[in-house]
Amino acid sequence: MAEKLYIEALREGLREEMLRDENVFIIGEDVGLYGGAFGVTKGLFQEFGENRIIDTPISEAAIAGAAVGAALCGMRPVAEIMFFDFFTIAMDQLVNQGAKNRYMFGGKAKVPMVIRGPMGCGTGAAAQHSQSFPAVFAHFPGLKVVMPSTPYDVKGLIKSAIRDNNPVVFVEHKLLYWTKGEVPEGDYTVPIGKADVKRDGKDITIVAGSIMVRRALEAAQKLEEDGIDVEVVDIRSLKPLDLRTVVSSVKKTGRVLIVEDDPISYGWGAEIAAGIAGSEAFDYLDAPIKRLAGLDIPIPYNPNLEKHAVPQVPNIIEAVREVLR
Amino acid sequence: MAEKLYIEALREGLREEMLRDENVFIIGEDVGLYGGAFGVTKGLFQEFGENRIIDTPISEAAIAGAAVGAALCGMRPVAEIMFFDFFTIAMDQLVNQGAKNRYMFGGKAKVPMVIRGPMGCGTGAAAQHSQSFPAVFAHFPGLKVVMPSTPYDVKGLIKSAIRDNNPVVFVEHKLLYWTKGEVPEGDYTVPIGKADVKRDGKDITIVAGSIMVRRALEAAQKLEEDGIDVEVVDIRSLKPLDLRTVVSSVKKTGRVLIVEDDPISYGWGAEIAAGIAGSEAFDYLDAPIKRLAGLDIPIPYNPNLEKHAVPQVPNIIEAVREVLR
Amino acid sequence: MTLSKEKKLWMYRKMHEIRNFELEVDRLFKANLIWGTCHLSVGQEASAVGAIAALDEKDMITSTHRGHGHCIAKGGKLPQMFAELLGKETGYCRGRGGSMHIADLEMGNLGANGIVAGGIPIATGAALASKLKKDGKVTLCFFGDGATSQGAFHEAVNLAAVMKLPVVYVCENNLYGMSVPFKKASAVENAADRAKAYNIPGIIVDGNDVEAVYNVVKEAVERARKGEGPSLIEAKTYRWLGHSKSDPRVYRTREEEEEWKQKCPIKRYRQQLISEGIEEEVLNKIEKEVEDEIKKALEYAQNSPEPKVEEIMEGVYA
Amino acid sequence: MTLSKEKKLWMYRKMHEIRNFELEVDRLFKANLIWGTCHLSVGQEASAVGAIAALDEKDMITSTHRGHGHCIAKGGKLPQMFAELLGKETGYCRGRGGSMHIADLEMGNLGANGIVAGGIPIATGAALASKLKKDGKVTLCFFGDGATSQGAFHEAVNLAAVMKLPVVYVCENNLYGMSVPFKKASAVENAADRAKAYNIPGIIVDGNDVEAVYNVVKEAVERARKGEGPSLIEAKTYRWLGHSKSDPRVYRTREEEEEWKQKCPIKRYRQQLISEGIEEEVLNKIEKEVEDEIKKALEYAQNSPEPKVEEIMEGVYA
Ligand SMILES: Cc1ncc(C[n+]2csc(CCOP(=O)(O)OP(=O)(O)O)c2C)c(N)n1
Ligand SMILES: Cc1ncc(C[n+]2csc(CCOP(=O)(O)OP(=O)(O)O)c2C)c(N)n1
Ligand SMILES: [Mg+2]
Ligand SMILES: [Mg+2]
Repeated sequence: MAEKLYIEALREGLREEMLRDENVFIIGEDVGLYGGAFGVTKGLFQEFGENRIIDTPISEAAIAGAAVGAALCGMRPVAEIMFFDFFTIAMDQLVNQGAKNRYMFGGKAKVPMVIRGPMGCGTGAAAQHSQSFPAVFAHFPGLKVVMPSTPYDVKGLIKSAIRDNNPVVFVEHKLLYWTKGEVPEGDYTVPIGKADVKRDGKDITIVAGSIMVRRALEAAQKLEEDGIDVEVVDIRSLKPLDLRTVVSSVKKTGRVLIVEDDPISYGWGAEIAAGIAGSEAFDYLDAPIKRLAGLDIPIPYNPNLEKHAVPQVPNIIEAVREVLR
Repeated sequence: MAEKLYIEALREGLREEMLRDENVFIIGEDVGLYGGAFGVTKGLFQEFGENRIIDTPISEAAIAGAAVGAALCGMRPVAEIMFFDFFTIAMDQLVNQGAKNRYMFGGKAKVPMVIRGPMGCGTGAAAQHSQSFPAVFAHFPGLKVVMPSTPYDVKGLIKSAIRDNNPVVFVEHKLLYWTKGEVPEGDYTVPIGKADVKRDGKDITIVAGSIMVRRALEAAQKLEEDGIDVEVVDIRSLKPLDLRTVVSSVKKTGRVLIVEDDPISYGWGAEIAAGIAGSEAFDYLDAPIKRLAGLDIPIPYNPNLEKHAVPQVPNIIEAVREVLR
Repeated sequence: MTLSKEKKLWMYRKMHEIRNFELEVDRLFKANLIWGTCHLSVGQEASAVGAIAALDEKDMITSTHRGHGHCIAKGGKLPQMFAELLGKETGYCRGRGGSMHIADLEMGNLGANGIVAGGIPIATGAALASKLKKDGKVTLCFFGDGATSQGAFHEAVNLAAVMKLPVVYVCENNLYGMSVPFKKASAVENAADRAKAYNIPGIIVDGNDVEAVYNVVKEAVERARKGEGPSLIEAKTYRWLGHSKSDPRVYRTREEEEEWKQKCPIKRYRQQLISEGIEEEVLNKIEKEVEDEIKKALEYAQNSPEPKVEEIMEGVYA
Repeated sequence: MTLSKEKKLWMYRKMHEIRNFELEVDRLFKANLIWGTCHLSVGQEASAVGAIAALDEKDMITSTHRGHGHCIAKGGKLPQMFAELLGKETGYCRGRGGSMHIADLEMGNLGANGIVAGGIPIATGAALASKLKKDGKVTLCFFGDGATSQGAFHEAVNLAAVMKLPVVYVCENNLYGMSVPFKKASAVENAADRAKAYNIPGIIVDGNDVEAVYNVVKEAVERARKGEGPSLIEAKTYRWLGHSKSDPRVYRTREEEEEWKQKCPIKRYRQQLISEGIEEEVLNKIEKEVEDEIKKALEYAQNSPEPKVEEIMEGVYA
C-alpha cells in the first residue's frame, strides 16, 4: 500500500466521489484555481471545471445555505469552510435548516451534504483561526460529525460522508494535512459512527480524536518503554457516537484518559466521560475518569503559549501516569 | 416580600440598572413600542425613550456586533435576541469577537455586554423556536453563561450580568416567564458562578438548571411522600461553573441525577457528569451518574410529542427511583 | 400577456382558498383548538397566487413563517395542511412541524421557514442545483420586507447574481416586520431598491393586483429560465391581522388597516372579472366550492389520528 | 480643502513607515523569524493614511486582517507592533494576538480582525456608543472588497443608515478577495454601488492618491459628525504582494502587478510634494528617519522578553 499525505488522501476521496457521482460538487471560497487555502482541492478545478468546483464570494452563510438547498434538490454538495472558526457564520443554515429540515418536514426530505474545514491550533494563526469546537455541532440533532485522524480514515470517511443522506460536519485538523499513512488505491469506505481501536493495550484506555490520536499513539509508544500498556481508541465520529467501543475498552483496562484539543469545558470529552460514568463500565473503574484537553482560553499567537494551550505528548504521558498512580 | 412573576422581576432588574447607570441600554427586535416578543421590555420604551430602548432591523449579527462595539467603547448594552435559536445568527460576533477581544488584545479591552433571550420548548413553537443549547456558549472561552430559574435569581443575576465586565449570555426559558416567586424590592445581586442548593436532602442530589429546577423541586416534593429525601442543586451559572457545590452535595448523598432540557448528547449535563466523575466525589458514588435530558431530536410541534421531547416531573421521579434502586 | 379564463378562475379560486383557510385557522386559534403560534396572510393573497401562477408545475418555491398562502397556491392540499396545524399524524409533517414548517416537496414547495430570511440561501441553492442539473426549473423565493435586513438575504442574492442562478426573489412588503415599519428598518424607500447592490432588476408591483403580480413575475421567471439571472420583485401589500396570534397592533392605526381592507385583493379581482364579462354565478359557485372544500378538509384533519409517542425519534436522520 | 505642509509631511512619513514596516515584516517572514501568517498592505498605503488623516485624534477606527497600515496611521507604535509580530510580551497584545489582532485602544484603534467583515458591526456599535454618549467621535471602518459580500456588512451598514450613526465605511478595493476578483464576487462593478441599498453616499476615489482619499473621507467624516449618517467610500487600490505568506498569485498576471507598481502611491506623492515646492532634502530626511525608526523598533522587539507560560490564562476575563 502506498504512503500518502492526509491531504492527498482527502483529495483522492473527493475526486473519486466526483468521478463516481455527477451530483457531487464542491463549493467554497478560493477552492477553484487557488485550490483552497490549505490546498485540499488543488487540481480539481482543472479537472472538473467551474461548474463542479465553485468559487464563491466570501459568504459562509450562503455557502452553507446553498448546499442545503442544492442537497434538498438531490445534489450532493461538499462545502468547504476555510477555517473551522468560520462555521459560526454558517451556523443558522447548518443547525436550524440543514439539520432540522428532515424532521420538521415529517421525515420527508433528505439533505445529503458535507461541510468540511480545518480546526485546531499549531500554526500561529491565533484566536480566530485556531479554535476546535466540534462538540458544538454534535449537540445539534440532525447533524453527523466526524473527525478522521489518519490518511486512511480521511479518505474512507469523506466517501461515507458524501454518500450519507444527512448533513455531515467533516472536521479536519490543520496539523494533520501533512501527516503520512498508508492509503489503498481506489474505492473503500470507513463507516460513520464507528470508533477504532488504533492500539491494543491492557493498562489504560486513551480515548482521543483527530490530532490527539497521533499524540496519544506517540505517548503510548514512549510509555511502553516503561512497561505501561496503553490502548488507544480513536473516537473518529462524534455523532453518531460509538460509546460501545469505548465502554468495552474501559471494562478491559479499568482506567481511562480522554484527550481532546478543544477547550475542556463543555468539550466533547465531557460527553465521553459522562457516557462512561453512566454505563456498565462504571463498576470496572479503578480510578476517576480523567480528561486532558485544551485550556479554557482563546488560542494565543505566541508559539510557546500556543503549544501550552492544548495537550502535547509529554502532557499525555504525565496524565497517564497520574491515572495509573 | 412581594410575589412577582419571573418576567416582572427580570424587567425590574433591567429597569433599575438603567436608572442606576446611564450607560446601560437595550437593543433588539421589537423591544420598543411592542415591548419584546415575550413582553420583557414592556413599558421601558415609554420610560426611557428610543435612545435607550432601541428597535433594530431584523439583523441578529448586527445586534450582537453593535453590542460588542458599544461595549468596547464603555457602554453596557443589553441585547435581546427574540428566540435563543437565533443566537446562531449572531454566533461569530459573540464567540469570535466579543468573547475573544480581551484575550486577543492582550487583556486590554473590556466587553461589558449582556445578550439575552428565551430558550426551550413547551409552547408549540416547533424546531426553530424551541431549542435549548446553552452548553454551546459555555464552551467558548471568554463568555459567561447564566440561566436563572426563579424570579429572585433572575433579578439578581441580570444585575450582576449587566455590571459584569465580560460578555454574558443570559438564558431565560419561555415557560419560566409566567412563574411566580418572592422578589425583594430594590437593589440586590446574585453572583455569577455560584450554584444554589434549592432544597436540602440526603438521599440523592439532583443537579438541574433553568426550567428543570422547578420540575426537580416538584418531583422532590412528591418523592418526599415516599420517604425519599432529594437535594436539588440549581446550577444557575454554566460558566463559570460552580462544581464545588455539586461535588460537596454528591459527597453527602452518594447519588446524582442531572436534569436538563437540552438534547442529551454533548449537553451541559455531560460537563457536570464529567466533572463529578473526575472529582473527589467519585469515591463517594454509590451508583452510576445518571443524566436525564432532552431527546436527540429537533423539538416537535405536536404538544404531546413536544412534552415527551424533554423531561417532565414523572420522568424525574422515575429516574430518581432508578438511581436509588 | 393575456391570461386564459381558466387561469383567471384558478387564481380567483386559490385566493379564496387562502382567505378561507386563514380565517378558519384564525377561528380555530381563537377557540384554542390550535397549539403554538401562527402567522396569517389575510390580505396578501394576490402576491402569493399571482407569483406562483407564473411558475410551471415543476418549478420550486421557498416560503416563510407566513407561508400558508404560498403552500396553497403551489398546490398544497388543505386536508394535510389543517392536519398539520392540528398536529396530526396525517399532516404534511406528521405533526412534527406545524405552521412554520410545512413543506410539500412533491409540489416543489421546499418549505416554510421559522427563521426570517432562512429560506433565501436555500432557494439560491435549489437554483444552483437547477443550473448544475440543467433541469430548466426556476425557484421562486418568498420573504417579507423585514427579511431584507438579514445578512442571509444579502449573501444569497449576491451569490445568485454573480452566478446568474435561475431564481426569482419575491419580497412581500406588508409595510411591517412584526412591529417595525419598513421605513425604520431600511433607509431605502422600497425593498426593490436593494436590487441595485446586485445589479439585478428590482421591480415594484401592486401586490394586491393578482394579474399585475403575475405579469412581473412571469417576466422574471422567463429571464431566470433563460439563464439571465435573478430578479428582485417587491409586491406592496398589507397583512390585515396581527403579526401572530397575540398582537395588539399598537404600532399601527385602525384607520390604516381600514384603508388597506378597502384594497382587498379578492374583492378587487372579483370586480375585474365581472367587468371582463365573467358571470357572477361562476364566481359564486367557486366560492361555494371552496367553502365546502375547507369544511371537508378540516373534518379530515379533526378525524385524523395523533402521532404516536413511540415514533417520536423517527425522521431525524435519513 | 488645503492641507498644511505639516500634515502633508505627516502623510508622507506615515506612508513610508507603513511601506518600510511591511517590507521588513516580509523579510522577517521569509527568514522564518515570524510565526503564523500575515497580510501585508504594500501598495495600499495611501488609503490607510489618507483616510485616517481625515480623523480627529479622539476618533476611532476598526481594521482588518490587513491592518498594519491602519494601525500605524492611527498612531500605532512600531516597537510594540514588531514585538507583537514576534510574539513578545511587550507587544500590543502581549504576544497573544499577533498580526491579525493588534488593537490600540488608547489611540482609538479598536482592533484588526481575523474575520472578514467582522469589524463592521463592531465599528457600527462604536458609532452607536458615540451617538448615545454624544461624545462627538466618528468611527472609521476599514474593510476589503471581499468583505462586502458578507452578511455582517449588510446588516451593519443598514443599521447605521437607519440610525444615522457617525461612522464612515472605507472599502479598500484591491481588486481581489484572496484569489477571487471582485468582479466574480459581485455583480456591481464598484463596491461603492452597494451604498444604493442603504440610501447613503457611495463614493469612489483613487486609493493611490493620498490627498484625494483624505478629501472624500474628510467630507464623509464631517457629515457623520453632524449627525447626517454614514457614507461608503471605495478606495481603488492594489496589494503588491501575495494575499498572505504563501500565495503563488496564480489568479493574476505579473503584468497587472507591474502596472500597479507604476502607480505607487508613495512615489507619486513624493513627486507631487516636490512639484509643490517641498525640498527633496526634507523628504530624504523623513525617509532616513523612518529607516532608523524601523531599525530601532525591530531591535526593541527582538530584545523583548517572551510571554511567561505561567501567565497563559491571564486576560480571558476582565
Ligand atoms: C432570524 C429571525 N429573527 C427574528 C424572528 C422573529 N420574527 C418572526 S416574523 C418577524 C417579522 C418578519 O417580518 P417580514 O420579513 O416583513 O415578514 P412578515 O411577518 O411581515 O410577513 C420576526 C421579527 C425570526 N423568526 N427569525
Ligand atoms: C469570515 C471569513 N471568511 C474567510 C476568511 C479567509 N480570508 C481572509 S482574508 C480573505 C480575503 C479578504 O478579501 P478582502 O476583503 O478584499 O480583503 P483583502 O485581503 O483584499 O485586503 C479571506 C477569504 C476570513 N478570514 N474570514
Ligand atoms: Mg413584513
Ligand atoms: Mg481585496
